[in-house]
Amino acid sequence: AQDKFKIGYSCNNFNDTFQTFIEDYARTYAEENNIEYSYADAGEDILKQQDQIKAFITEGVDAVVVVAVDTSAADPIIEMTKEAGIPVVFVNRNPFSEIEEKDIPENAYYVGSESIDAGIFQAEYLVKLMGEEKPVGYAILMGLLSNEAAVARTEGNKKVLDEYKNYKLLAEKNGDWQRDQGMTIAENWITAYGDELNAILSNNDEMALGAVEAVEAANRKDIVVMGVDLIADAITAIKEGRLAASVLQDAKGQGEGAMKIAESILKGDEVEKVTWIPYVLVTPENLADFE
Amino acid sequence: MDNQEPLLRMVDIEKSFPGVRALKKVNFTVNYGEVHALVGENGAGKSTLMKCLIGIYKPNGGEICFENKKIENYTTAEALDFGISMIHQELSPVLYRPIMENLWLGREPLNKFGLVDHQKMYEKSLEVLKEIDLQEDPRTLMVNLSVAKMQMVEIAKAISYNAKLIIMDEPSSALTEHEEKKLFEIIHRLKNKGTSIIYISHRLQEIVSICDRVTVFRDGENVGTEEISKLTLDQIIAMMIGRPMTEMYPKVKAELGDVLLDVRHLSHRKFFRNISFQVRAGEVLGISGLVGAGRTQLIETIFGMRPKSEGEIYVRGKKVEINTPQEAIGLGMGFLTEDRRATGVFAVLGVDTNIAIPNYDRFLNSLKLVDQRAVDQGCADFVNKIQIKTPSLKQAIQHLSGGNQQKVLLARWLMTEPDILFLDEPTRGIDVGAKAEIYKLISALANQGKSIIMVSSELPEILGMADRILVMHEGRMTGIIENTAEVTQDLIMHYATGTVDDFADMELMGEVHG
Amino acid sequence: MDKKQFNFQNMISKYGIVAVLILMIVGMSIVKPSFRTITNFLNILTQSSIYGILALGMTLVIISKGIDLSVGSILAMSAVVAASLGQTSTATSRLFPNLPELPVIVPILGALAIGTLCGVINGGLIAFTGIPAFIATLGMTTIARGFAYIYTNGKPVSTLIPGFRFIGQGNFLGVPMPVVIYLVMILITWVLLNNTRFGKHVYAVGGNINAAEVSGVNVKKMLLLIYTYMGLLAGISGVVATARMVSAQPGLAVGYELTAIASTTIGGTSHSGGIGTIWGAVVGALVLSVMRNGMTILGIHSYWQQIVEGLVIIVAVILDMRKNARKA
Amino acid sequence: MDKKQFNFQNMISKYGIVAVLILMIVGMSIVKPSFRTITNFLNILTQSSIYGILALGMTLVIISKGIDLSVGSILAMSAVVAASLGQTSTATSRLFPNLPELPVIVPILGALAIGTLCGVINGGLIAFTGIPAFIATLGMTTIARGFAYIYTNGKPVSTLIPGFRFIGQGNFLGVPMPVVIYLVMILITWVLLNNTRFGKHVYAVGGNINAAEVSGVNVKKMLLLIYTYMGLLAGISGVVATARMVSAQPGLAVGYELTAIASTTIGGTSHSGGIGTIWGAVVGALVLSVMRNGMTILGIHSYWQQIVEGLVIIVAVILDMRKNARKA
Ligand SMILES: Nc1ncnc2c1ncn2[C@@H]1O[C@H](COP(=O)(O)OP(=O)(O)OP(=O)(O)O)[C@@H](O)[C@H]1O
Ligand SMILES: Nc1ncnc2c1ncn2[C@@H]1O[C@H](COP(=O)(O)OP(=O)(O)OP(=O)(O)O)[C@@H](O)[C@H]1O
Ligand SMILES: [Mg+2]
Ligand SMILES: [Mg+2]
Repeated sequence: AQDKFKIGYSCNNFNDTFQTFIEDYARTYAEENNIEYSYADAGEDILKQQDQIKAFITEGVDAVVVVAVDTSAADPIIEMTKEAGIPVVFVNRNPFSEIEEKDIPENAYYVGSESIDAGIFQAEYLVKLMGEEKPVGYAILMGLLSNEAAVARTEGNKKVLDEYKNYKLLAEKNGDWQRDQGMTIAENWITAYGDELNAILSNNDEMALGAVEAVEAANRKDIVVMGVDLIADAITAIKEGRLAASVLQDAKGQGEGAMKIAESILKGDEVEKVTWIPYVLVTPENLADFE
Repeated sequence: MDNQEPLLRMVDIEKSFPGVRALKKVNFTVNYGEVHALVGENGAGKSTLMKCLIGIYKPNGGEICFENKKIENYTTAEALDFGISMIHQELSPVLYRPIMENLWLGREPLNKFGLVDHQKMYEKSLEVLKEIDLQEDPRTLMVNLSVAKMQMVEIAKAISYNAKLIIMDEPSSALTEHEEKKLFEIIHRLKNKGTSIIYISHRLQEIVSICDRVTVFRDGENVGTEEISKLTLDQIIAMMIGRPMTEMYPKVKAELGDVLLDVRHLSHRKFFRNISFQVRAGEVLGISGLVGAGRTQLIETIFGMRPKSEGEIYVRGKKVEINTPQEAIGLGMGFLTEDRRATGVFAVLGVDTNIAIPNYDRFLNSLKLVDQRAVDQGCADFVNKIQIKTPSLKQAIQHLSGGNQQKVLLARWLMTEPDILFLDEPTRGIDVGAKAEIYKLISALANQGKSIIMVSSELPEILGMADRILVMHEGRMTGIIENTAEVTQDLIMHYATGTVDDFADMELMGEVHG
Repeated sequence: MDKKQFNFQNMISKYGIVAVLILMIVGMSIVKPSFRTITNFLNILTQSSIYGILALGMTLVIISKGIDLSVGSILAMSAVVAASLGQTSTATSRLFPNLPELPVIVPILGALAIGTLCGVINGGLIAFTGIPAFIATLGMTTIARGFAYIYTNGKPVSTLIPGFRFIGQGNFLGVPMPVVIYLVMILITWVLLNNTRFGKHVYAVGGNINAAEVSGVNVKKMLLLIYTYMGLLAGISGVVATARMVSAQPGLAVGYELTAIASTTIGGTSHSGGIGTIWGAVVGALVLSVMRNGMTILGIHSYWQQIVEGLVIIVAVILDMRKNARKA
Repeated sequence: MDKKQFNFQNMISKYGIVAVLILMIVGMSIVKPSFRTITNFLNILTQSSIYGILALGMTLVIISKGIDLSVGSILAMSAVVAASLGQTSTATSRLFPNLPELPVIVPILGALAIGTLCGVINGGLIAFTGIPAFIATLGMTTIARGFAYIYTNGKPVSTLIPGFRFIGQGNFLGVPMPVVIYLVMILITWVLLNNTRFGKHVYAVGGNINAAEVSGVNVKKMLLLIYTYMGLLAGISGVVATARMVSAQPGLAVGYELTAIASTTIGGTSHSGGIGTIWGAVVGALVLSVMRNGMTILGIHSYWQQIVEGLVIIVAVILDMRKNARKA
C-alpha cells in the first residue's frame, strides 16, 4: 500500500559543516521528488551509526544513504542492509577505495570524490603560485585524526610537494576541523617558524579561515593559505584576497547524486556501482563561476 | 603474679603536626584488666596518643610494647589483630549502609563460597546489639539512627572484636543517662572478663565511678598517673588545668525581662507534638530528656530547619513564620547544633571563616567588601576570650581537637550577638576549664538580656545553669519546672521517663481534639 | 481496567527511573508499531551493551566516590589491540604483517590485558599518589588515545578473523552475543558488589573513607582494584565493539565515558559516594538507548535529538529524585 | 650564583605548580629561542584567555562542590548569538537579513544575556530540583549545543562589524584585548571570591552545605548565583572567541569544559569542595597553554602531543600535591 519510496540518510557527523550542505541537497531532492525521508546523525560514532541504520531498517526504509563514520567499518552496514534486502548508497566517504569495482557487494554503491585529489589540487596550485626556485616552507592543518578525508588530503599534499626539494614540510597538526583551533595552531607556527613559513594548507575551510585570521593579526599576509570545501565564508575570503584558494567538493553533486542513485535502484533502473563527482580547484581566477 | 609487665607500655612517644607538637615524650602504661582513665584539656593530645596506638598515626619517636612485644609500623588492621580496638571520638559511620555492615566492616562473615553470608551477619549483629540493649533491626541504615544510637553501634562494634584492650575516646559524650548506664555495665562486664580499657572523658564524675587509675595530660605531656582512689576530683582538675578550679557553675540570677520567645502548641508530623513554652529576656531555659525524646527536632523546627505541622511561634510578641535558618537568624536567633560534623564545622576551612560565616555582614567596608583585617581582629578576640587552642586563625578546623572545634562553633554564634540562643549539647566534649568559661559566657549573655535555650543531657549542667527546666519524653512535654534548690536529678529523671507527667490530661484532650 | 486508574504521579514516586523507562517504552510502542518488535528490543539491548558494560564498572567507581574519564580511550586502545591481533592473513593492510592467524581467544586476552593494565595505572596513580581521580583519568584519556593512534598509525584496523563476527553478530539461543556478554557481566558485577567483601568495602570507601580505614580496610588496595576492574570492563567493551564493527579505529568511543557516567547517574548512583546499585546502571543505560533508538525511529532531526536527549536525562533524574525525596 | 645551588626538589615542594610553570617556561626558552619572544608570550596569554576565563568561573563552581560540563556549549551558543547580531549589512549569508547594522555593544550584551540565561537554568535546576550538578549541566551541554545548531542552521556566522575585530585583535597599551578582558575578569572574580560575602559563602557551601544552611547561608540562592556567574563568564568567553575569529560556529569549543576543569584542578582546586583559589586557576590555565604552545613550536607530532599533555597534567598535579603533603 506504499506508493512512496522511503529512504534513510545516515550522516557521519552534523557538527561537520560541509556534511550539512550535502544533507541539505539530499533532503531537498527528496522533498522535490516525493520521497519519504528519514535522517540520523551518528556524531562521529561508528557504533551509533550502525545502531541508527538498524533502526532505519526496523522502521522499514526502502534504501539507505550513508556517509560512513569510518569506511573501514562499512562491512556490518552492508551486511545488515543485505539481510534486510535493501540497497545502501555510500556517499562522500569511499569504503571501496581498496577494491576493484567488480568486487563491490551487490547491494552497495558509492557516490563521491577522491579525497586525495583535494590535497593534490592544493599542492599543485601552491607550486604554481610560489614557483620552484626559492625555498618554500609549508605546514598542514589536519582534520580529525580518525577521519579518512583528513588522512587522504594530507597525503595528497605531501605526495605532490615531496617531489620538489625546495618545499619543506615544517609541521602538521590536527585542528579537529575547527576554526578556533586552526587559528591557535597557526599563531604558534608563525611564532615558531617566522619567515620560514610561507604556506598553510588546511584540510578544510574552517581551519583555513582560522589560519587567515592568525596570519592577518601577525601582519604576515605573505603567507598563502588554502582550504577545502568552498563554504560561503571561503568564497568571500577568496574574493577579498585573504584566502588563496579552496577546493570545491561538490555538495550538490554528492547529496543529490546519492539520492538519485538510490531512487533509480528502487525504480529498477540500471546504475553504475561508483559515481565520481570531481573536486574543483577554486581560485580568484575562476571564482565567479561558483558564486 | 606474672603481671609485673603491663599489657601496654608506651615510651617516649613523640608526635608533631605542622605547627603543633602534639605529644612530647609521653610515657603511658595500661595494666591487665584495668580501666584506665585519660583526662586533660582539649587539645592536650589524648586522641593523638590513642591514634598512634591504634595505627592511624605513625609516631615520630618512641616505642610501643603490647603484651611484652614491641610493635611498630603497623596499620589499623594489624592493631585490630593484635587485640586493640577503639571507639573513635569523631563518629564515623558509613551512613547509607545497614547497621550490620557497619558492625562487621572489614571482617564480614563469609560462607563456604567465599561470599558474604548475610544471614550469619544478621544473626551475629542481633547478638551484639542485644548485648548493648539496642533495639534496632540490623538492616536499618545508619543514617536513620540518632546520634546516640550511632554511638551505641560504635560501642557495640568496638567490643565485638573481643579485644584485649579497648580504647574509648569520649564514648559517652553523645549519650544520655540511660545509655551511659548501659555503657558502664558493659565496661564492668568487660573488666571482669579481664579486658583492659582506656577511657577518655571530660565527664570527670564518670571517671571517679568506673576507673581504676587516671593519667592526666597537659599540653602534650603526661603530668601524672595515679590510683583514682588517691585523688579527689579537685586535685584531678588542678592537674589538668594547672591551677585549682574556682567555681563550676557561675550562675547568677539575671533580671528577667519581656518574653522574647513564645512557642504555642508546636507540633511536628513525626517527632513531637503540642509543645508550649515561653522564654524571657535574661532567662536560661534548660531542656532535658532521654535520647530520642525529640529535643533536637524541636529546636530544629523552631529554627526553620524542619516544617512544623501545627502551632505558632511568637518572637517579642509578634507572630512569625520561620521557614529557613536564615529567617531565624534575621529574627535574632542563633543555634549551636548537636552534630558538630554534620551541621557544624566547615572541615577544610580556616578557624576564621568558621567563626565568621554568619557574621560577614558586620565586617563590610563602605564598598560592601569584606574587611579581612576586621574579620581577623574579631575572630582573634574570641579565640582569646574562650581560649581556643589553634596555631593560627587560618588553621583548617579539622586539625583542631574536638573540644576546640566546639569552642569555635560557640564563638561563631556568640559573634552573631543573638537575642535568642539555642544551644544543643553545648559542652559536649569540652574540658572542665573551658566548660566553666562557657558557663560564664552563658551567664553573661543572660545578664545582657538574652534568652538562652539549652538542650543538655548532662543533668548537673542543667541543674547548674537553667532557670527553668522543660522535660520531654517521647516527643511530648512532661513538665516545666522552676529550677529551685529542691529539684534533683532524680526528679528530672522521673519526668524524662514519663513516670511523672504534668501534662497527661492535656495530652488526652489533645488526643480527643486531634 | 474498570477501577484501577493509571496514576502517573504515584507510579513515578514509587518506581522512579524504572517507571520512566516503562513509560518511554509504552509511549514509543503506541506511536510507532515498528518499535515494539522483538528485533528492535534485541537491537536496543545490543546497542546498550557497550556503554552498559562500562556503566557497570563506573557504578563501582562512582560508589567509591571516584570518576573515570578514560574509559572511552581505554576501550579504543583495547579495541585496536584486539583487532591488530585478529586480522586475517589476507587483510590488505596488516598491522603485523608477519603475525600468523591466531585463534580468537588471543586477541581477546590481549584486549583484556591492555584494558586491565590501563586500569592498574589509573588505580595506582589514584591510590598511591593521592591525586584526584578526575585528574588521573583525564590524563589517561589523552595518553591512551594517543597510544591508540600511534599503535595503528592513525589508520583503522580491519578484515578480522571470523571468530569476531560470531561475537559481534552471532547469537546464543536467539540472544545476540553482545547481549549475552552484557548479561554475564551484569551478573558477575552484581555478585561482586553485593555478595563479596570487596563489594562491601567499595561502599565503605565511598561512604566514609575514614570509617573504612579505621575498620582495617586497605583503602589503597581497594582503589587499585576498583579502577583495575573498570579497566578490565573497558577491555571487554573494546572486544565487543571490535566484534560488532569487525574492525577497530583509534578514534573509537570518544565521549563514551559521559554516556557511562550518565547511565549510572540516571540509575541513582550518587556522586557523593556510598550509594548506588548495578540494577540502576542497567536501567540507566537502557533509558539512554531506548531514547536514542526511539528518536531515530521517529525521525527526529539530530539537532533536536540533542535537545531531547538533554531534557530526558534531566527529567529522568528529577523524577527519580522525587522517589527518594525523604525530607521531613 | 656561587653558593645558592638550584634545588629542584625544594623549589617544587615550596611553590608547587608555579614552579612547574616556571620550569616549563625556562626549559622551553632554552630549547627554542622563538619561544621567548614577547609576541609569543602574548600569544600564550591570548590563547589561554578563552578557557582561562571559563576556569575562573569553574573555580567557584568546583569550590562549591559542583561541576559545570556545559560551559563549552554555552560558549558556542553565546558566540553564535553575538555573531548573528553583529553581521555587517553586506555579509553574504546573513542570519537576520533585515536586521540593521548594530553597534557592537548589542551583540555583546546579547551573548552575555544568553550565557547568563543558560547559567540561571543550570543553577535553578541544581538549586531547586536537587539533581546533581553533573546531570543538570550534562543535560545543558547537549541542549545548548542543539540550540546553537538550530539557531544557525548548522552554518558558520561570519562577516562581522569591525568592532569585533578590535576586541579580538586590537590592543590596549600593547596588550591584546582578549588578555585585557581576561585580566579584568581575573581581578573581578578574585575580589568576588576573596572580598565579598558571596565569596565566603561559596567556600561555606562547598565546605559543608548543611552547616552553611544552619549558619544562615541561603544555599539555594548561592547555587543559583554561582552557576549564573559561570554562565556569564561563558558568555564573555563566547564574545572573545567570536571576536578572535571574527565569526562563530555552532561546533565551537567542544571539550573546553574539560580544559577549564583541568586548569582549575591543576591549580589546586579540590573536587571535594571548600578549597581553591583564583590564582591557581590562572596558573593552571597557563600551564596548559604554555604546554600546547611549546609542543606546537617544538613540532611534536599530534599523536605524541596527546600523550605528553596527559603526562604533564598528571605530573603537575602530583608535584603540586607534594607541596601540600602534610600527611603524618
Ligand atoms: N591532623 C592534625 N593536623 C594538625 N594538628 C593536629 C592534628 N590532629 C591533632 N592536631 C593538634 O594536636 C593537638 C592534640 O589534639 P588531640 O585531638 O589529641 O587533643 P585531645 O586531647 O584529644 O583534645 P579533646 O579533648 O578536645 O578531644 C591539638 O593542638 C590539635 O590541634
Ligand atoms: N533523619 C532521621 N530520620 C528518621 N528518624 C530520625 C531522624 N533523625 C532522628 N530521628 C528519630 O527521631 C527521634 C528523636 O531524635 P533525637 O535523638 O535527635 O532526639 P533528642 O531528644 O534530641 O535526643 P539526643 O539526646 O540524641 O539529642 C529518634 O527516635 C530518632 O531515631
Ligand atoms: Mg580528642
Ligand atoms: Mg539531640
